[in-house]
Amino acid sequence: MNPTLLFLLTAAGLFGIGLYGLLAYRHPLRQVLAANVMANGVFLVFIALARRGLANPDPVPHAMVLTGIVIAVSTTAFALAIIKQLHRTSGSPDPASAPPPSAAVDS
Amino acid sequence: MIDWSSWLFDGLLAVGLLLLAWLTVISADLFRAILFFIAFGLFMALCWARLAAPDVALAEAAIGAGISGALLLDAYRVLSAPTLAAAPALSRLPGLLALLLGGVTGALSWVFWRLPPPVLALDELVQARLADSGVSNPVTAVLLNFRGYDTLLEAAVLLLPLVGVWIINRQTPAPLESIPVGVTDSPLVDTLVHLVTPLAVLSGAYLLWAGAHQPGGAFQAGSVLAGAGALLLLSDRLRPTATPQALLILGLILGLVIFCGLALGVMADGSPLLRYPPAHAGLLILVIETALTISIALTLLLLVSGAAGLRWGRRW
Amino acid sequence: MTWLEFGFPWLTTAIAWTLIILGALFFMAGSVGLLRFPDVLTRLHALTKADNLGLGLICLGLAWQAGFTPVAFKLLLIWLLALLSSSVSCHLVARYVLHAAAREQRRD
Amino acid sequence: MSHSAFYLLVAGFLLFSLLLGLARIYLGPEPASRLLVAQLFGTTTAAVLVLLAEAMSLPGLRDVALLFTLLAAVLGVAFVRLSSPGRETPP
Repeated sequence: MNPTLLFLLTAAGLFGIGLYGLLAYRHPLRQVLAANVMANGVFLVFIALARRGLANPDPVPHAMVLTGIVIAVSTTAFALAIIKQLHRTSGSPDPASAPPPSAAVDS
Repeated sequence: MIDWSSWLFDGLLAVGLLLLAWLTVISADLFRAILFFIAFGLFMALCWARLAAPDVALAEAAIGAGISGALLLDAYRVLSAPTLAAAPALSRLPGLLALLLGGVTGALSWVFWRLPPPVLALDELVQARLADSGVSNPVTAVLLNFRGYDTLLEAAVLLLPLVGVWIINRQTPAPLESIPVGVTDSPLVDTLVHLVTPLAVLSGAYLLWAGAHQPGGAFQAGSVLAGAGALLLLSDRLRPTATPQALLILGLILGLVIFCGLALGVMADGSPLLRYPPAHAGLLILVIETALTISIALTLLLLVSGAAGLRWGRRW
Repeated sequence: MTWLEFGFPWLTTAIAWTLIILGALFFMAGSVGLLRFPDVLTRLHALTKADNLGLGLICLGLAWQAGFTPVAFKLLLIWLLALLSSSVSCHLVARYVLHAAAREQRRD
Repeated sequence: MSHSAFYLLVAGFLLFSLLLGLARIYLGPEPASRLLVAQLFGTTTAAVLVLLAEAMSLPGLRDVALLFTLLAAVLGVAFVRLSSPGRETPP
């Protein structure tokens, strides 16, 4: 057991927890949060491996995660915009429980 | 001795991360889940700090403190209705699902346990060529020189969610407009805005400039500026508009345009795409990063506002 | 590095560590207050005061050790910024609570 | 005890007090009480970062703490502006 392994195991745990949240709950905002937890697990793998057995941490994974974080927050914003719009038009953020727009469409 | 105390710290960090992630996922109350997630983000920033990744920690700190909180709370405001309080599990067999995913986690853990030692140390490659990159912060060298393709494409990818939000919100009135300033109309908030805005611009510029030789760079600087912009939006100094302004569009694509222009421009010398001449690399990187900072900051700010454009609101 | 170090090198460390430990205890006090106090306003009061004092003491301890350097200046700046943002947040949350209570009363 | 070990120890203690305070998000009962924890996080995180900067000799972490405290108020302002119950203007 070394610190890298500790953080790698934590990352595996985060990934599992996020995946559980993504599959077990149907509220989309909750799923967005869960997907973000998963993404952070993946980021953690990168950063933990970057430090493995090196004097200086490896900058390549750092650069990838750095941009990854910014991209992740912007895709989250996109997902939230979809959820909000869904809620405004159907009155519920859950596509399955929303009333159909009209009977004709709902065949 | 150092071993013992670092184990204590790392252990608490790991336990805290897992605990917060779990609470985020299972909290029945949505507001609670959001707060747990914000706390989780802050713990993540501590984790990057602990793993000696200050560049990543800077971005996470700026985004976690300034942007994701505002985004999630705004979503909660729109969605908040008592019916959302309880979120039942979708699966009829949550136990089975948990078991299955426990298996996934276990398999991943086993893989990490048996991971062979690294064959190729990219770190050595980077250090060997760092002198040619024009900067001395290895992360900036990787982002803007060694793996410039990636960053160029990411600058483009960053615009896609914004276009998506524009399309979705086309028929919706600009969101923040409808919320009264209400309780936040306070002289203390004015003071905050007056102090934080110039300091954020200053630290953005500092991060941009210092990114060449110490932690910092376009992504971090852009996140800080966007965080300060979110404060301006929330305090009504900036107001969302339904149509974008020409200047704003220019700012949004400035990073991409200059990046592409310089990437292609170096080909005039006969060198391949994106390979900067070492003599001028430092200057070229600074120019690209400045443009990228403006674009990233505006993109994130518009994503927070959910609007197409921005105009000045209440007087300073 | 500080002037005290001439005679007593251990004294600098002792003072710095004392300050840092005191600061950490204030943080703990803030957390306990947040947990134990009965309503929002008392919790707000415990948290904001104790934590800022804690951060101030920790910054002071570290700055003492750093001596008269840019590092000490940066630590001071961090503390001042923390004071600014937490006093504004505290003020806003308190106002929010009071307005919510007033609205509640009018409804009754 | 070396300096680094001491700083890490104190930082660990702060993490512990942070995890204690978390219970308030769970207990609530009103949103404002829950939000207080976010504030607790802001200040404590800054302190931990400053200590880590010293313990790991990474001066860049002090900049992270600076950014944190600079933007810590945004969350508070966002909460109060965005979660005013009802849409009416306060008295």
